[in-house]
Amino acid sequence: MAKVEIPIEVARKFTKGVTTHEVEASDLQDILISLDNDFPGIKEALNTGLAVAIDSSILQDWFLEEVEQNSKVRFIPAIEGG
Amino acid sequence: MAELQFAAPETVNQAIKILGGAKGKGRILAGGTDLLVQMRSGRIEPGFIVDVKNIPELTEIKKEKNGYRVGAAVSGARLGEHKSVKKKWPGVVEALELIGSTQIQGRASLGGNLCNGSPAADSVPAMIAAGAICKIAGPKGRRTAKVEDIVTGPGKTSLKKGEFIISFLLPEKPKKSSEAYLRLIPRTEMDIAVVGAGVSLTLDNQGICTKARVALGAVAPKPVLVEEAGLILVGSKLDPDTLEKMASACRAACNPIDDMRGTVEYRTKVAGVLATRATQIAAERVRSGR
Amino acid sequence: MTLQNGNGHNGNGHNGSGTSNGYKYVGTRPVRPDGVDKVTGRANFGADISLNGMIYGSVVRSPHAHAKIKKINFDKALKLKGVKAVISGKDFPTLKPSDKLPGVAPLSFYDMSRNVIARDKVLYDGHAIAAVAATTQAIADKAAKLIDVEYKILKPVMTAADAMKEKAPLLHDDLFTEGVDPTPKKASNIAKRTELKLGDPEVAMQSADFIVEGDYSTETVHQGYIEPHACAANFAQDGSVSIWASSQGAFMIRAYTARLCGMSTSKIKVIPAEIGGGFGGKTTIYLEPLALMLAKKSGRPVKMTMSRTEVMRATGPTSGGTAHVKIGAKKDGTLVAGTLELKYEAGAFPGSPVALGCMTGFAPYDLKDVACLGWDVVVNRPKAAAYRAPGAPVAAYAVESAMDELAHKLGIDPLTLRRKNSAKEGTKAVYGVEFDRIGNEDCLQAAQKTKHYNTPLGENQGRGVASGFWFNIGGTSSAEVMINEDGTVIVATGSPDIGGSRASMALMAAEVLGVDVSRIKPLVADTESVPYSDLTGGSRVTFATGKAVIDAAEDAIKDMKRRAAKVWKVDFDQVDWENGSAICIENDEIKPMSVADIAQIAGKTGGAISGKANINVTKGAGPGFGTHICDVEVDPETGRVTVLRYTAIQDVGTAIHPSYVEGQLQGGAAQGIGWALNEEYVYSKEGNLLNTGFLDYRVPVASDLPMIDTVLVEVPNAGHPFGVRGVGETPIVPPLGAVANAVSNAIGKRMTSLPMSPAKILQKIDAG
Amino acid sequence: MSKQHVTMTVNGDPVEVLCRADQTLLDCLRDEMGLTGTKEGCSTGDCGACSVTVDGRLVCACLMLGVEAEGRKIETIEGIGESEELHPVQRHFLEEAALQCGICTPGFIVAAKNLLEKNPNPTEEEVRYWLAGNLCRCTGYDKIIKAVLKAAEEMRG
Repeated sequence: MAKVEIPIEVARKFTKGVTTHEVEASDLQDILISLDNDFPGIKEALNTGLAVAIDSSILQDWFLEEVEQNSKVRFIPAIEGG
Repeated sequence: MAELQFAAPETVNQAIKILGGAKGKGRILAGGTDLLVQMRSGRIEPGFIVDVKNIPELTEIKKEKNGYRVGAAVSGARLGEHKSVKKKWPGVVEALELIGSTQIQGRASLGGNLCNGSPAADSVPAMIAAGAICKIAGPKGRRTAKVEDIVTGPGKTSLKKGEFIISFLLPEKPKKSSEAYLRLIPRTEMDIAVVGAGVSLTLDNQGICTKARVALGAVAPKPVLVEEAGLILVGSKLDPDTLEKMASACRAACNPIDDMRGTVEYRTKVAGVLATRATQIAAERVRSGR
Repeated sequence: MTLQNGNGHNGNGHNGSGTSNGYKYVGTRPVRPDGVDKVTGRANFGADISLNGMIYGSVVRSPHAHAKIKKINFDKALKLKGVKAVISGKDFPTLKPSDKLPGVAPLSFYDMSRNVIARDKVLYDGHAIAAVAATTQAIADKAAKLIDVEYKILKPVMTAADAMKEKAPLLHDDLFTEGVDPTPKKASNIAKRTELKLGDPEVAMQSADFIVEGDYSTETVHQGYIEPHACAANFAQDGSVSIWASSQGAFMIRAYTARLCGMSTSKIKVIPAEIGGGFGGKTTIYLEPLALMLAKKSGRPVKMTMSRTEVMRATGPTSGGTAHVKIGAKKDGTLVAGTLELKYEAGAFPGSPVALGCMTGFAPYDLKDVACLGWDVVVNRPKAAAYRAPGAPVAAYAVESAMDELAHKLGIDPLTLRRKNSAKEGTKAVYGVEFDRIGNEDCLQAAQKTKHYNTPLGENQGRGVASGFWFNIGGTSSAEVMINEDGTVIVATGSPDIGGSRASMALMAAEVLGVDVSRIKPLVADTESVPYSDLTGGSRVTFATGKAVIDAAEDAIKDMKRRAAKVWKVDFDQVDWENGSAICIENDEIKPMSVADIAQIAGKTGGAISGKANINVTKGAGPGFGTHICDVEVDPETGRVTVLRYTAIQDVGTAIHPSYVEGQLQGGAAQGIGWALNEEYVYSKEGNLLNTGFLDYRVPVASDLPMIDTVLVEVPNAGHPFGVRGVGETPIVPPLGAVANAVSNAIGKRMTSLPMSPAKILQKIDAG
Repeated sequence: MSKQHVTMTVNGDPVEVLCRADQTLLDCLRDEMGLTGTKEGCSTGDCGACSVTVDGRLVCACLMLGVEAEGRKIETIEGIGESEELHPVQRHFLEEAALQCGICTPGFIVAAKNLLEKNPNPTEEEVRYWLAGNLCRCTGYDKIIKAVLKAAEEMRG
């Protein structure tokens, strides 16, 4: 059961402001699919402009990364460098 | 624009003839550090460039009986290397040497700095304080004029068509005289003066001021001689009260503009501060016999 | 943690004899491989290219900040002898809002295409409208002046505050605020709202004994690279294009130019020139699509170089903006809550780094209850581009000023207050990520122990300290390590070198291969010689491209060990690699074979030897923390500031090449000092840029600055074989706060807006 | 398009070039003579990247017309360290890591060499003020000043 945090803006739009969700999934794509079942359209919102943090590392280009049982997954603004 | 033409005459008369023939589109080139920037930005489109650096009268520094004569095209770097001019007119030399970088110093001239007509020109307040006189040549012959009468407004001078400056006379100073120039710039180099102040003065053996000229830059449409300020200094021992009175006379003489480099309020206040400090430095230079 | 004290003198004690952290080459200071060409003037930058039959381009730029384009008339220009081609927006494909870079960073090609050349509207003074190519630059410039453009002038809006107002002039009628629910129907200048929250700061704030609150503002500033943008393009009749350009990413130039010109990337080859400074400002494109189209229409190679005025008017500065900060703390100095609201000016198109400001502002602090709100607002200014830790310096300026105020209120030493609340391993940042082992505490401690921090101050003098943070990222990098027949090595990567990374690549390859760094030649390859690589930015190259080089070197070693095993007729796993040679484990009589030995018989053992690595480093980038100390003296009668002393302390993971790491700290500090004291864009009421050159856009000069002392704190990053962390961007984050706090402490009044010009300071002093 | 014929000495070699009256010395060096070591950073004399010496005097090549160079001796970066050995200033710039991107380096080296010819034992402040016309955005100047002071020390022997 991964603990997933979504941005406040996305939460307001799709999950009536609830930002933390428990999701049964083994990788990031499963998380998107599972969330999209509960909140249709959220997949697209989470797919642009956001990086993903799994525990302490931030992934800019994420796709199929695995997620362990008690991983903390967070969607955060993408980081561009100067 | 028609093809730009260039000539480098070797005598004053050749220069006058070429300028006359250029039908008002001729521009004198000494250092070129303002001229070329304005040409590149398109602010001016001269038809004929007259380079005066091959005319001896404009490039020599020579002692005369009543002072030193400095050619209008002499660069700041060269003047800075001239021991006796630097010793007698420290204000004029440090003002010219403050213009721009070492590279600009290699070219910028007293004539160019004056004729560019910028209210914030660094060398002009110092030359006014020193009472410098310029020798002017033109189609109708030669004349002299005080430096403070040359600039009439931003980018404008009192020179008539076809006239240009040949040289400056830095008049001999009485003993126990000196001068100083200060300017306020946000950085330590490379900026145009937000405020400039030049002071030239003479003290007697008791340290009483017998002669003083105070000039300000960047606080009016042209560099200004503040007669009132000079008069206040004369007869005093440059005590704090006198200096404050002199500073307020300077503030009164200011009518600056707000622009991206400075505000009216700031320029007026700092004009007084710099005039006071320049007076103290000039006085120190007299006392220390430098 | 080892402390490499580069204080004032960069001791060469580490030369060649290995470093304090046990490496043979990593940590030494060899001369950079590109150095000799640069000190002799042979290095070729963007504007130094010349091609057979080359002609020259010139751009027509809008004199208005906001106007509709009614008509463009080329007749007079086309009549001028020597003019070969003209282009305008019509020569480019029209892209749609949905044309975005797929995946994470939402890069809108729709916006980029309208920024590179206007279509129906000009949105800032200097916005490109048309371009012309002619046989000489003089003719091209003359022709550009003959192109008549008819405008319908509109009212400009220049600041975020004005642009957010109800009746403000609208830049885009198809821009609806993102991040607001429900999505508004009415177009707005507010492009996006971003909110990050941890815990509940509103509630926690009530438990504070002391609260400090303040409003801070900063102006638009430019990266100020000394090399103006420059490129050349050749369009062959078979449709294949070559582009020579100085940029932070040849692959980025290829990808963006292809997209804006409607071509496939395979048709475009980009050859990187030396880059004369970028700092994030050359992570996008301006001239390349114009040069390509002019080359296509004229049938001649076209060279285009920007003037300094064009660079200032029309290339991405970083956002000016406002910040409202509030911090609550207990009497003993423990922070209980923090809130930050940022409004950044994005320029003509959406995309300011406000979200990054929100993420970094409080990062140096262990705060359980914190909220950051960011507004991305379009205004009639050039589109903002990245500038070294984009978004972070302005947010840090506000937070670090508030921390300085709090320290005074509580009567606690500013560094002690920061140490007491320092982010450390396990601290959760406002964006919800817990930090691994980080060096913020180590930097604060080092700062407190410096001679600088313990030297008493004189009259009219003040000292300021500030912390700073940057994430540092990984990303996609490719590298090839080629072993030449004589055993020398070529290391090719796709990462342009803006901070000395070529030297670092050579050092890392040397360390892995066991070959002396002098026998290794690193080079930046063109887009047809190495696989795709992300652009250089985000302080990623030494970390991510470094990893690719290490993997490629290990790949080469595997190949060399295989060949040694073949020669020695032993199993592969009987061969090991030790200081530059293959050794046989079971039989130490066998003489080890060095790289040179193996290279010599490469032909006989299977052909040329090389190792490759194409990786996407998604994990392990180690964040960089720093602490800066600044002493200033303020002239009370004129408000002028003199920077007396400056020390930059930073956790650099492992300094691969200490001199260039010190250079990053010194360069970032100098840019931050300029940002704090003198740099700003000054616009007229009508929206025209007034200071378009280095005369009145005042970057620091040599006589403005003292020596910038550095202390390299090394807390190795577990995510990299040599402990590397990015170092390039953190150094620009602390200086705004450090200098502002120094000036505020010198005059006893809080300076709440940058830049702190002499007039502003004198006004504050006289305000009594 | 009338051009003027100009003869000058560049790095010791006689050079003849045709240039328009409005063409700067910088354009002549780069476009007519192919000497691209002298760089353009601003074209208004504010950055120093185009520093050259004219008859031993340090100037900005962008603020001088090509035609003014008639009969003069010009030294550019290409004329420094031409022989086997780099000039001490060049060597110390490398050893002290006094350059990063390198666009300002030619200007700094021409200016620093000119300084040391006039003042073999400058103080740090004298070096900083002499080089105030050469902008650098990468280094913060620290290592550049140190490199010049070290070169001066070596040249004094």
